[in-house]
Formats: sequence, structure tokens, C-alpha cells
Amino acid sequence: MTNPVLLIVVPLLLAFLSVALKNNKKQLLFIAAVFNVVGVFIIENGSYVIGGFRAPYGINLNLDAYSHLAVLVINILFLLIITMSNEKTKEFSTVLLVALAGLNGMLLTGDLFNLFVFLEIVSITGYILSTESKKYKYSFNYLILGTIGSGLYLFGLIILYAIFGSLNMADISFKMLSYDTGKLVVPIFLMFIGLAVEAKLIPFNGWVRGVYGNANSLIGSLFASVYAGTILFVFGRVFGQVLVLSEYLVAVFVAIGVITLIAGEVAAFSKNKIREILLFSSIAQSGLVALLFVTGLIFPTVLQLLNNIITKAVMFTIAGKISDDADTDEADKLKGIFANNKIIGVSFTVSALSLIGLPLFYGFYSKINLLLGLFSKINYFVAAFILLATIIEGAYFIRLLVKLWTPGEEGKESNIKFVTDRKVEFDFNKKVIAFMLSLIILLAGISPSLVKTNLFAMNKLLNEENPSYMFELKGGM
Amino acid sequence: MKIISNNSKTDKEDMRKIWEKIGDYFRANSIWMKWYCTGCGAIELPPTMTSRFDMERLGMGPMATPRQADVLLITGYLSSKTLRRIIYSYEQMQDPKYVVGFGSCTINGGIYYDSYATMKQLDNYLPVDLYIAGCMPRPEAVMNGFDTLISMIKKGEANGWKHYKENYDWYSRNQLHSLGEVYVKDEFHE
Amino acid sequence: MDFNALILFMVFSAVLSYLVSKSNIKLGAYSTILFSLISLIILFLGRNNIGNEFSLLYMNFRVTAIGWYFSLIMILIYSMTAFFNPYWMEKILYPSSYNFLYLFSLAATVGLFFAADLITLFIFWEVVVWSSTFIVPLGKSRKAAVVYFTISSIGSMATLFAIMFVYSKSGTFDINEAFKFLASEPLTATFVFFTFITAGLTKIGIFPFHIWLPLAHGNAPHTFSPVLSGGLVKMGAFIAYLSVGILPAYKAFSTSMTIMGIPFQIYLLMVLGAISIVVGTLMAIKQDDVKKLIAYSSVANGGYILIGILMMDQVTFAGSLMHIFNHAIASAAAFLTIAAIAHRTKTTKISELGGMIHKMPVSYVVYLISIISLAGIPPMGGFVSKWLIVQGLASKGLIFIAFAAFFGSIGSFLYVFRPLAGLFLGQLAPKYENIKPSTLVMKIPMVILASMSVFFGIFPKYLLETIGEIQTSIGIDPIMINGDTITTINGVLNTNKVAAIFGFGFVISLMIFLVLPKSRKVGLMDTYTSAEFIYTPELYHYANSFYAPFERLYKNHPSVEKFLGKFAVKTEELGILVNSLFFSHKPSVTVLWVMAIATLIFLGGVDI
Amino acid sequence: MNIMNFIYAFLLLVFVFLFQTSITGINRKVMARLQRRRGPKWYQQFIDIFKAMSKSSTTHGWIFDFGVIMALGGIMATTILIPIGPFKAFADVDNIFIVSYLLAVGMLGMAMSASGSGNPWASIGVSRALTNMLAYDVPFMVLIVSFIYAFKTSSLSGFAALQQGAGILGWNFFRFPLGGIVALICLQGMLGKKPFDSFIAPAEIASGPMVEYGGRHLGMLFLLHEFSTFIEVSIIVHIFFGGGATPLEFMVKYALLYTFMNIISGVFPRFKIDQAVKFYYKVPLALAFIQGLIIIFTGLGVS
Repeated sequence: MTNPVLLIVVPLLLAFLSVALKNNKKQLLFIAAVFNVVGVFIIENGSYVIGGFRAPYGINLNLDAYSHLAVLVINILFLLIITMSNEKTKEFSTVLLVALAGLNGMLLTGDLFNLFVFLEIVSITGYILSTESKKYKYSFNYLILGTIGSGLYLFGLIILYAIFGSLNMADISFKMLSYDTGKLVVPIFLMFIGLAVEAKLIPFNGWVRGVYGNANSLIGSLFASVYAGTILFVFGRVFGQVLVLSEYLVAVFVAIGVITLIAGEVAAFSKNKIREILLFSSIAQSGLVALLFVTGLIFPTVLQLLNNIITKAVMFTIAGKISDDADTDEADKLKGIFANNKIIGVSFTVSALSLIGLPLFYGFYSKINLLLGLFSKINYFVAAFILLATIIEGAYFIRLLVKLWTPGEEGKESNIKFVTDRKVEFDFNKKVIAFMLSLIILLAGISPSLVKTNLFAMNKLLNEENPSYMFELKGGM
Repeated sequence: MKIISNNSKTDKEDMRKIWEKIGDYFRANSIWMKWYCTGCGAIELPPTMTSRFDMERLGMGPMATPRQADVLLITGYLSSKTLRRIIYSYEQMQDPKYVVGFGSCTINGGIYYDSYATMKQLDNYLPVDLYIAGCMPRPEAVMNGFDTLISMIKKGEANGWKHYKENYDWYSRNQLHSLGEVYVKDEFHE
Repeated sequence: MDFNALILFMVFSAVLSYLVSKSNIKLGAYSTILFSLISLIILFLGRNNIGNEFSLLYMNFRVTAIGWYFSLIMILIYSMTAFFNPYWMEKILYPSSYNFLYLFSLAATVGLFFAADLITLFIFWEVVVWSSTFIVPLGKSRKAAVVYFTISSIGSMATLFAIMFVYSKSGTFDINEAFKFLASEPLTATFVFFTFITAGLTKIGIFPFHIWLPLAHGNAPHTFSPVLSGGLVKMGAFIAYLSVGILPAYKAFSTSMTIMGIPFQIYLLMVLGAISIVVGTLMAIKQDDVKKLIAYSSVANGGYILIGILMMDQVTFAGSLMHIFNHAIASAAAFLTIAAIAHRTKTTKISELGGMIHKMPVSYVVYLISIISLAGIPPMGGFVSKWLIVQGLASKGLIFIAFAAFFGSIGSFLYVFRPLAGLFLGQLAPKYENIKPSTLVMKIPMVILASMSVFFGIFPKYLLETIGEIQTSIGIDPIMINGDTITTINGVLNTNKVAAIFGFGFVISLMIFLVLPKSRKVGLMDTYTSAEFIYTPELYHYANSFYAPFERLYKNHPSVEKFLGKFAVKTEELGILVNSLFFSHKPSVTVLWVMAIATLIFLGGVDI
Repeated sequence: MNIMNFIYAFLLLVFVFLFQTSITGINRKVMARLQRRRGPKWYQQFIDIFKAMSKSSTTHGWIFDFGVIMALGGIMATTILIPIGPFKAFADVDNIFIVSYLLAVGMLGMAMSASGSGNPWASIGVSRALTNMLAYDVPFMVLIVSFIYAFKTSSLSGFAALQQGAGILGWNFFRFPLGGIVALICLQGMLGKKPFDSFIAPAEIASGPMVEYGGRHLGMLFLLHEFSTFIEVSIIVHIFFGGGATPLEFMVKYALLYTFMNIISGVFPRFKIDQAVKFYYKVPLALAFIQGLIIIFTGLGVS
């Protein structure tokens, strides 16, 4: 059995090394990323004890179908993103290595306190990365809120520890089954706030606009795709599988999710800057994913989450690159920018359409699945809200795409002479990877059985009656 | 100067073909008029038309456009500005068409005989079939005049429109002479 | 040839056309003509496929008589319009993508009509929507595409909701099976009926969803407007048919309150159809842009089609199906003539044109025939279908609906005449003195479509027999047609006879005309002007606000456009509110929110 | 449908022309008497028509001629559809919808030809005429729909046959008085008589659509006018006044009704076109709906 701890340790080791080997930082990052991608395919499912003490007394890593899928996707996306924005990684190589370790740790750990530690590591890397834009006020904002969030998470966790005397996820999960969950509102909600700050749920996400809205192609896509994906996977783990929620809290979380979804879409509708549209769309998607996890739908939620992070990786990279080169990301000033960058335009369009959930793209498959799930749980209102959000989402994405593809004044035929004179040059890496990702989205949409067979094992496990965290490994106990 | 003499045409009466005679019968009994009411004479027409004199009993009536009208009735004095328009209207009428000069002004300028802007004699410019003299001619005179016109049409004597075609050069020369540079047919490109 | 091969062929032809266009734009445009014509022939000859089932990937198809009929109309319109594509290739920003999307959306519509399960139906529905959405902004308006997509997605999301709902209840997506359980559940059936049909309503352009038609049809590239108006709108009619024909609406609503024998749920939609007729007519009357005018006329005609389909009976339904065909060809032909004119004059505004008849007589005749058909005047096809619809309405005594039908019918004289007078007739502006008539390739489809309008007006049996078979296949009495005599309970119509009488009258009239004295030709400016001299033909042309006194009567009308525009503004304002409430760049605000929410939640959670 | 039908149809046209033109001439006399004039000869209308035809004419292009031919052809075809008492040139074509839509061919042809002249007065007149049509036709059609629903027929002769045999009180005009009033108001609009003649308005828009016509075109339009008058009055006679068991009965009813309408028009001034629209959509439409609802829901007067 190959120990998945390598996914955490190797990047961390290389991070220390990179301090010494300053000139080869970039290569080290690349090596670590490739190693992790390869490693993901080698590692096998199981519980891995760290430090010698058996769970629940010691720390362990859990690699089950869920976390395996998560590390798979996150590591691949990490590699793709740093390859796409190859030119920007040098400055932040060390931080990115630490982040990679932290992200893998968050996904793999089977211990709630350990999760806190990795969360802090990842957050700190996030603060540092966000300083790239030189908008220190926003970074500081992020720092403050992130710290408050982590603090509240820790506070909630301490209360849970006081009640159950354990930090192990599986152990707590077991113990909660026989506990009156109505009495756990305070600790669980405090933990929820802690994760919600990172997961961008309204109203805990004041930092997002400043940070995402000014991120370059690398940072933006890392945040929106890898960071957001990880935190949502973790969110699904903690609130969808580990903690047993009372009906009251489910209602509250669903309400927050719905509010985030609708408010995010509405806010995105009112925006004109590409990155702001994308960031509010990300917020809305986070709300959607969070509420679906809380509802207990794991499989369709994971599908939707994948849809979100893959498409966002492409779109944020493109948006970041455009704003880096053109000095603006106002859609009105970038009319017809895709006329000269057709491959990039097609990738962006495919991603956007997939995110809306239009057929022939992967997004449709996930949308149908989540609707099926909601309808099987008689959640008609939530489904109606999701469809409403889809309408708004469609409106602003089509508006954006139309602006970026077809320049022209109202009342005059679209013409090449209206194309903006701002120039954006996309390098080979971006073109190839973005196009490849959009091709995957397209193929997965045309033939979803590809996705389905690969996720089938997980599907079977997650669709069981009790969503509690007892499957497969029993937390290594 | 050449004055049209209606009598000079009488000998041609026999040469009318049978359908022309029938046509003249219809034309005589259905006289539709285009009133060119630039002068004061127009005031005499309403009484001619309404209950007292009732011109409709002879099949006569006013028409809105020259395309539909048979008779161009010029009720009073002409200035150089209105003359152009009268000629324009006349040329838009369909053959056979008749011109009736109404009042003294059309004959010799009437009381405006010494005005620099008045056209004194209508038949220099258009082929007048009938003059109704007077200042103003009363409805009785008008009706009498039209009675004459009807009998002229019946006999085929009202041939001013043919005369106009035959002597177009002469008419257009007169028209140009009075109207100055403006050439009637070329009004659009003035 | 099997129809799964047809669908595959159509998809690959789209890709092929893209590749050809990449090497040679003109050739690519001609390839769209070729491919769509081949598809048309395959479909037309493959009528024996009706009843076949097949599947591609995860999509299942079933060839039904009505689906075959609809796809025939669709491919006909696409292939005829394709003849115009070569002339627009230089003007369109992305010619190869245009050709691809053109054929691709065609393939998707055919897939839609042959769908055997609801998911397949929905997939193709959305594919048509997004593929056509990307063609629209190539024309004159970017906003149009957004409005088109948004309104369409309102409909399709409602329909998706209905599909999912039905699936959660019945456990199957099969179109024929999924709705069956509704027959005994009137309340659920009402809900599903209204949500499911919404997509159809948005696509046909039924009030209040009609606002996208004038925007999208009016501003799309000239070569795509005929397709939008003649073709894609008919997809909505198909959904409407599914909602009453396949969803057992009449059976399910048999216990609900009826109005003149029509369940109130269905009557409500018929009223919406009637409102669309009135609104479409009134708005069409005041348009200056011909394309918008025809778009609004599509709204009005959509109302007829919807009403007819909802009746689901012997006469009106047949009339409606026939009207779908007639409206498709007539409206497409009208748009094509406008395109032909715009090709030469670069404008579609009535007030900027005039006297085109002297330059493009063929376009004029085609336009005349199509609008006569649209207005429902014999001996054109549109007359037969409108006759059937009003006969059906009269036999049911639906006078309020009939009021709208007649208002639309007579109002259509007003709006079809406006371009006729303002654009084709009247004064010819000097700047158009030297324009050339439309090219031969453009004339081909126009003449074909116009002659079809005439042909099916005189010999409707070829169409009505097919429609009768469709009616039999879905279990209602077929329309009674014997030779060329159509019989309904209230009256008979023999189109041959009417056409013969019309011909007779025309011949007599022509003889009278020829016997009488010859006319002299004069110019257009030689007209009665109260003897005033006029020099500028443009100013001497009555085309601006043609029906000014009538338009004044409803100039202050409430407008859905304005309402929805306000709604969009409110949504944006809400977005700005969200932005300022939650994203203020000040951590203290977020901290305050955290505290407030946490306190609230804890307070709420205490009691539980 | 054979050659005899067409011969009948031709005879019918000749008859209608002679009959209706005489009636028009008589009515000119009636109108003159109403205004205390002597009035023209009773055959004055014939003279006017033939005179117009005997004159020369001008044309503004092929559509100007074609429109007139199409208009007269369409109207004559419609005339052929109209039964005169029991006499019909063709069986089964006197459907009210066929009649009213075929009538529109003539209207459209004339409108086309008028606009084709390039004269704005003509276009204004056409725009008014069409607006007028939208005003008067809708209330009338609403009424017709309820009649069709009640009587299960939509042919003119069918309507007439249902009223015959019950005396004067069996006429729809008396069985459905509200509807009868609506029909007469609408007939006034159809005939384009005062107060609904703003589309001709000679003093204002130079006789509107007719402004450019002279000679043979004008003569044909006079013919057209006679035929269309015949069609419109006949529709009302058939639907509301029991048609005619014999052609003579029909002709008498026809002459009386037409004269009545003419007398009404003699005492009215003219509505502006928007006033006409407002009027039709207030009074006649409301009455038509009331009558329709009475017929459909109570069946009052139907049997």
C-alpha cells in the first residue's frame, strides 16, 4: 500500500528545499505537482495511521472513494493551472508548494483538528498569494476574516471535543448518532461559519470581491478552482458526512445556501467586469454546492462541484490573462476580444455554457443529476430556486459571451471594425490546456457514461441511506 | 396671336365616328368639374350647386382631382404664379377635356387689367372652350353657359383639347413668354 | 434510409460545412444549401420510417407522423433560406461558425421532433436555443441575443422542472408513458400542464413572452430571420401539442370547470393566445422596421396556432397544423424578400425605402403572395387554414377568442399593407435609381415558397390528407376532405371552385380593361399635388407613421418590454444591494454579519 | 362546376351591374329630394360610368393597372358567390367567411393600385380605409360567429332559408334586435357612407384612394364600387332580413335596405377616422358581445 501521506510530505519537503534552491524553484514546484498527480494514481484506498497511535486516539489519513476523487481532481487541476500560468509561478513557488501540501492534507485527513491545522496553512498561503495584486487592503481584509473564521471553527471544535472527547471524524460521527443533535447547534454552527468564510458563503465572504476581483490568471484560477474545490470537498466531508445535523440546522444551512446562490447570481448579473462576474458566479456555485451537500446529496453535488471548478479554472485563467494584458476586464471595453483569439474564445464559451448547464456539455449532466436527486428527496422549492438561478446565470453569461464575441453598436451589424484595439496574446500552454479542458467538458457532456463509470463506485457508496461517515473504512478504527 | 374660333370646327362635325358620338353624348351628360378657385368668382358656385339651381340635375358636379375631371373651371383673375399651376393641372387632366373661363378677368384682366402680375387673356395659354362673362356672372349666367357647353360637346364642337395638342408650340411659347424662364414641362427641375 | 443515419448525417454535415467554410467561405455557404436539400429529400422519401424507434448514445428517438410533418417544415424552411447564405458570407463576422451553427441547429430541431423521451426532447430543445443564440448577435443587436436566451431559458427551465417532476412521479422519461398517470390527478396535471407548456409559449412568442421575437427576428442576420420566424417558432407549437396531445390534458381536466366546453386551464391559455393575437397585431401595425413588423405578425400568428392546437379537435387542430405550414412558408418568404431588398439597399426601414416594385418586381410578387397568405385571403394557403380555425371557433361558440381571431385577421390587412405601400409602392428615391434586381439564386427559394403558398391554397388536400393521418395517429377524428372539398359541421369549402371563380372574375376584369382605351404612361412624380410643384420624391412618399390616427389611440399602452426592462433594472439594483451589503471591503461589516447571524441562529436554535 | 355555371355567373354579373347601378341612380335622386333638389336622371350613374370609360387615362406603372384588374376581378368573383334569392351561380360557395375574405382581395387590389400611383393622398386614403375596415368588421364578425354557433351553418343561403316561412317577425333583425342594430351600423361602415366616409373625404384628401384615377381605371372602379355595394348589402339582407324566396323579394328588400342606409347617410356629418374606431369599439362591439352572449348562453331568439 502506497501511503498517501507522501502527497503531503513531498511538496512540503520540496518547499523547504526550494528555499535553498532559489533558482530552481519553478522546477521544484512542477516536480511536486507532477509527483502528486502520478501519486494519486498509485495510492490505494485505506486508513493510514500517522504517528503510531491507532484512531481514534491518533491521527490518521482517510483515503476513501470520496477523498480519492477529491485529491485526484485537485492535484490534476493544480498541475494544469500552474502549467497554464507557467510564467507567473516563479515568485510564489515556495508558497504554492506549501499550499499543495496543505490542500492535500485537508482532503486526506481524518481528524477535525488536523483539518484546522491544514486549513490554517492553506489560508496563510492564500493570504500571501493574494498580495500579488498589491492591493494590500484586500489581503488584510482576507487575513482578518480568515483568522476570525478559523478561530470560530476552532471554538466550535473545542466545544465538540468537550462533549465527545474525540477529534476523530469517524468517532465523532458515531457518537453523534446517539446524541440529541438539537443541542449541538452552537458548536456546529461555529464550525460552519469557520468553513463558510473560506467557502465563500454569504454573508461571511466579504473578502472575496477584493481578492478574486484583482487576482491575475494564476492566483484567480487557483483560488476559484483549487482552493474553492478543496474547501467545498471538505465542507461536504464535514457537513455532509461527518456531522449529523439537526433539522433546524439543515434548514438554516439550506437557507444560507439558497440565499448565497440567488444573491450571488443577482450580484453577478449586475456586474460588467469579467472577473467580478466570475467571482460572484463562484459564490453562487459555492452556495449551490454547500446546500446540496447539506441536503445529503453527495454524488450529484460532486458532479456539480467538478463542473464548477473545471470550468472556473479555464475561465479565471482567461479572464486573468485578459486583464493582465489589456489592463482592464470591463466587458464593454473588451468587445470582440475573442475574434482574434478563437481557440481561447471557444474554450471560454464551452466552459461558460457548461457552467450554465446546457446540454451537450458536462454541466447538463450534473444539473440533471442534482435535479433528479432533489426531486427524489421532494425538495421542489430548492429545485425551483436552482432553476431560477440558472435563468439569471444564463442571462449574464450569454450577455458576456455576446459582448466578447460579437462587437458592434446596437442597430448596426456586427463587424470586425468594432473589435477592441486592446491586444491579448495567449501563450501556447494556455491555449492547449484550456482547449483540452473544454474538449473534456464536451466529451463528458456528449457521453456522460465516461464520467459515470469512473464515479460509479463512489456513487454506490454515497447513495446509501445513512449519509453518516461510516462507510468503507470506519475512520480507521 | 391666334385666337381659337370654335366655329371653325363646326364643319368637322360630320366626321365624328359613331362611338365618338356616343362618347360625346355621355360626356355632355356627365360634366365633372375641377374648380380652380383662385379668384372671387368661386362664391357663385355653391348657389349653382345647391337646391336652387341644382347643377346635378344636368349630371354636373365638382370633382376633387384633375384626373377625374372633364372641365377646368377657372373662376377669376390669373397671376403669373397661379397660371403655372393651372397649366400643370390642365396637363394632368384626361382627354377629352374642356376649359371654361369664368368672369371678366379671364377674358381681359377685368378690373386688374393694369396690374403687372395679372395674366390678361387666358386663351393665350390654354384652349378656352367657353367664356362666361360677367363680374361676377350670376348662377343663371353660369347655368346658361354650361348649357351652351353641353350642346357644344354634343355637337362635337368643344375641341379645345385637340387644338391645344395641334398648336402646342404656340401655347408653350406664350406660356414661356409670360412665365419667364420657367418651362412648364420642366417644372420639377426648376 | 434510416433516420438515425439522417440525424448523424445532419450533425456531420454541420461539421463538414464548417471545415469546407474554413477553406473556402463561398463553397461552405453553398454546402449548407446542398446538405439541407439532401436532408430534405431523405426525410421526404423516408416517410415509411414513421413508427420506427432508434437510439443514439443515451438519446432515444421515435419517428411519429406529427414529428415527421414538423421536421419536414423545418428542413424546408432551412433549405430554402440557405440559398441566401452565400450572399451574406462577407458580411457575417464568423462565416464558418455561422454555417456550422446553421446546420447544427437544423439537426437539433429534427432530433427534437423525433425525441422519444423527455430528456432527449429537452436536450435538443436547449441545443437549438443556444446554437441559435450565437447566430442572433451577428446581426444588428447584441441585446436581442440576451433577451432571446433569457426568455427561452425561462421557458425551458419551467419545462425542465415539469419533466423532472413527472419523472419523480412516474419513474420514466418516455414521452408516451410519463404523462399517463396524470389522467387521474387533475391538480397535479394542472401544475404539470402549465409548467411544461411554458417553453412552448416562450418559443411561439405568446404574450407575455413575445418580446424576444421582434428583437431577435428583427435584428438577426437577414438570412437567419426567416429561419427564426418560419422555423424555430414552430418548435413551440410542437411542445404545445405535446402538452395537450400526449399529456392527457382533456382527460385530466374532465372534472374541472369548463368554459364553452373547454376546461378553464386550457381556456386560460387560449385567452393568452388571443391576447397575443391582439398585441401582435397592434404592435405590428406601428412598426417602421419591416423585419420587426413581420416578427410581430409571427406573434399574432403564433396565437392562432396555439389556439388551434389547444382545441385538439377535428377542425381547428387541422387548421392549426396547416397554419403552421402556411405561416412557415409565407413568413419565411416575406423575410426572404426583405433580405433580398436589404441585400441591395442595406436597410429594412419602411421610411427609408419606397418604390422598390420598379426595381425588384419578383420580390414584390413573392412578398404580395406571402402576405396575402399571412392575412388569410383566398386563393392562398393561409386562407384555408384560417378558415378552418375560425370555423372551429365558431362551432364552439368561443366569441371572445373569435373576436381576437378576427381582430388579428383584419388587423393583418393593416400591417401587411404598410410595407407594401411604404416599401414596394410609392415614390422611388433617386438614390435607389440604379440598384439591381435580386440575383437568380435568391429568386429560386422565393419563387418556390410563393408557389407553394398558391398551390396549397388551391389544392389543400395534399396537405390536409397528411394532417388527417396525423390526427388519426393521435386518436382524434381526421379532417373531412373529399376531393378538394373540406367539410365541417358549419360549412363546406371547395378551394378549387373558389380559385376558379376568382380566375373567372379576374379574366372578365382583364377583358374589360383591355377593351377600353389605352393608357398613357406617366412618371411617379406626375401626380395630383393640388397643383403644387414637388421636387423631392423621398419627401413625397407617405411611409412614416402610416396609420397615425389609429396609432394615436393606443400610444400610451402598457408594455411588457418596459415592465421586463424594469425587472432587469431591479435585478441589477438588487445585485448592487447585495454587493454593498455583503462585499463592502470592510472586514468589520462581515464581522458584524457573522455576529448577527450567529446570534440569530443561536436564539432560534435554543428552543429546539 | 361546369360551363353552365360560368355562363350563369356572367349573366349574374350583368344583372347585378344593371340592377345595382339603377338603384344607385335612383338613390341619387332620393338623396336630391332629401336635400330639396331635383336630382339627376335615374340613369345618371350609367352615364357617369360609361363616360369615365370613354375617356383617355394615364397609368403609373404595371401595378397601377394590375391592382385595378385584380380589384375588379376579386370583387366580381365575390359577387358571383352571392345568391340572389334562390338563384346561385355556384353551389356551396356562399360561405360568409369565403365571401368576406374574398372581398378583401378586391380591397387589397385597389389599395395596392392606389398606393402604386405614388400619390400620398392615395396612401392616406388607403390607410384610413383599412383602419375603418378594422373598426366595422370586428363587431360584425363577432356577431356572425354567434350566429354560426346558434344556427350551425355559415352559408348565406343557409341563414336566409332558416328565416323564411315565419313572416316578418321570423327575420333575424327582429329576433335579434341588438344584433340587427349592430349589423346596420356595420353596414354603414362597409358601404363607406357618412358618417364613416373619411377615407374618401374629397375636400380634405382629394378623394383619397381615387385621387389618381381617370378614364378606364376610374370607370372600372365605379363598377367595383357598384359590385361591392351589392355584396355588402346582400350579406345583411341574407343574414338579417331573410334573403328572398324569390329573386324579386330579394331585390325589393335589397332596394329598401339600401335606400334606408342612404337616407341615414344623408343626414350625417363625417367622423374623423379615430372617432370612427372609438365608436365601433364602444357601442357596436359591446352590443355584439351582449347579443352573442345572449345567443350562446340563453339561446333567446334562436329557435
